[in-house]
Amino acid sequence: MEYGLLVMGAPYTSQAPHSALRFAQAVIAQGHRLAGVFFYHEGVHNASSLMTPPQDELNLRDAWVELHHLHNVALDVCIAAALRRGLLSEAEAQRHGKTSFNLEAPFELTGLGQLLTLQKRCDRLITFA
Amino acid sequence: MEYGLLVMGAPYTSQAPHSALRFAQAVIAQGHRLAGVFFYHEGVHNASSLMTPPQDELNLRDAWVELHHLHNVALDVCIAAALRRGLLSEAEAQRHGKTSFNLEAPFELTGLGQLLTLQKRCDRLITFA
Amino acid sequence: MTDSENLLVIIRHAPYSSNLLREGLDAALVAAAFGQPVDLLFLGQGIMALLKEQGSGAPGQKASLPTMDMLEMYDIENLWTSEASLAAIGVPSAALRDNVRLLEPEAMSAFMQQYSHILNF
Amino acid sequence: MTDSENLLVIIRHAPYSSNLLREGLDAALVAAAFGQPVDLLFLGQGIMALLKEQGSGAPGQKASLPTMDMLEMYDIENLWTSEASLAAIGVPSAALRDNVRLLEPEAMSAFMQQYSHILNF
Amino acid sequence: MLHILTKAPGSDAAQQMQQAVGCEDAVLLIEEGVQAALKPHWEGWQDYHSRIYLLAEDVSASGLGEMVDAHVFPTVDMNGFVSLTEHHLQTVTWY
Amino acid sequence: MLHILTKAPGSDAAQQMQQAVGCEDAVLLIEEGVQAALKPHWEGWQDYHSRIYLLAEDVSASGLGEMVDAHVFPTVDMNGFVSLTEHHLQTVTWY
Repeated sequence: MEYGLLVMGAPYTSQAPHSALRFAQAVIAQGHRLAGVFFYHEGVHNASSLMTPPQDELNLRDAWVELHHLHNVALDVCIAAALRRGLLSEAEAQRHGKTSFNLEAPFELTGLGQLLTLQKRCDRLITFA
Repeated sequence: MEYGLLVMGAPYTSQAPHSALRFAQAVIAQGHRLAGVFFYHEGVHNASSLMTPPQDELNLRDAWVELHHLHNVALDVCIAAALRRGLLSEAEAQRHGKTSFNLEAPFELTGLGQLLTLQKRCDRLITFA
Repeated sequence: MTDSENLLVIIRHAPYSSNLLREGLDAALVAAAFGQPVDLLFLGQGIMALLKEQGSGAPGQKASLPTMDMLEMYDIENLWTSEASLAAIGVPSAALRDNVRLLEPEAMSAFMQQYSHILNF
Repeated sequence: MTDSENLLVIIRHAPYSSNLLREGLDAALVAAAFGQPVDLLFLGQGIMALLKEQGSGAPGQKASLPTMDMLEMYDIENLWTSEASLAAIGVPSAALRDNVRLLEPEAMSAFMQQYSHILNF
Repeated sequence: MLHILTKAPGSDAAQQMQQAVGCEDAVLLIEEGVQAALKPHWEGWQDYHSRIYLLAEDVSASGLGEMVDAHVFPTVDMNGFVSLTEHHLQTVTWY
Repeated sequence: MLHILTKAPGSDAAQQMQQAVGCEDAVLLIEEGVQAALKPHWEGWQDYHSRIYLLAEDVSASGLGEMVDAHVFPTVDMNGFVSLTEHHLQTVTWY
């Protein structure tokens, strides 16, 4: 089957990203295809390339990136939710006159339409929030 | 009297920063001194210089900065809580090998000891979370 | 473009407490803009968005009333809530906007089964 | 350095749900390191941190047990909870760590009044 | 002691606060806490009747003005909030 | 339909879910939801007795293993969680 995930919880605020990551790994291990993860609401913080946890704690961003590289999972981040919360790609940073940015590939800023497309395209959309 | 505030809610996740800001303005308007605001837990996101809300919405970071400039209110951010959540000053970014940063003066990264000092020094410490 | 796959968006958080109400409504508006039939179900704290008087907006915070008013423009006309949720939060049905419809407790499960997709905010 | 201004840290959130438990304990540890007398009160979901069996840690998440064990090293020996909170969450007192003390409902207000400072997480 | 409640009257935070309110303490309801106006039978209204207040700005933002007027619940504005914190040595926020 | 509950059995999320569970639906308790193991009299245990599950990893992380064993509450591991989502067309998360 083809799966999609909707992640709406931030690291250190919610257990949701941890649950989502373990679920993602189990989905793939059982031979399903994980098409993409859509990060919305506070979930956008998962994409922060400035996240610097202590060394004995899991870096969730790195774990999502690994999932992308190993299994070609799309990592889409809602652009409106991200901008409000201070998550900017290099292009968005330039557009808004900022010299720094904290969101890079393989995370992609995209519109909410992408979430609805993911929901329609996949056999299952599971929410972690 | 001398007041201190502890802010533990993030913009767009919690109403706490809005309540805190309005309380801060009222405290000062009534002739009290607001010594400082300590940002802890999710409250660290208030300091993000990459926060880019739509133009018809209040930019909370800018409002805190204005409070600092007009009334000399210290804006201290817990360094451990900030690093975990991806809020880095230029110095911390360098130390951790990152090329971008998103926390600047007048916000200051500091230890939790600063919160306890603020609590002891002030006549009142009010929490918004 | 229209679409036979209908969507139910469930709203369970209050206007100012977090951005979940706002971001849930945004998802409904985008789906409607894509031509997908969308209904809204308000439960728990979400019911606070249905109050007639609601919407003046806390100072410095964006009011949700404009977004609520946009729903009709996008042909999202079915706003539902549940009698049980209404009773639990203590809101009298007379305080609600005019176009809100009530679900009886026994009807809830069958109601949700009607939709191809559900998003729960 | 010691200090006569004592501090009560109230913990009301469960170990893995958010970082509030962890960040509350950190505040207690720092105060203790500064020589301030610190007591801890666990209410509601915070009681989950007091379970004896607790602490194996969800895969990939840091367990809170090590931090709980550090409390004693910093002379934070008084861990309190309330009978009412314990009953509400359904935890039998036999499941708690050994050094936890119970407050009766009538005692809570007077208990809190004893402290010069309170931080509520 | 001043207790600030930011969550609805049925919440865990409200229950924890209710355990802690002493007979000299005051209670201020802000943010979601103003939903207590929808619950005239909430214990808080009985237990602390002369020392419980709703934050007026949050009442009107929530659209609860009529309910508050109907039951004549006492409100304070932001300046009243500040005064309450002046008059109580300690403030504890339940969220 | 599969309902995933991530909050404690007394929470608003739990109450909202309980309104929505149909007689063919299954319920999975994860994160704080596993605290239902502390409430053997929670309605959920009666209402959905043959189709309610606790996520084993979250049970052990919460230190509730003994309680779950004592009441013989059914658990699933992460693979069982995936299987549940396979067998139900729709999944709704209550948080």
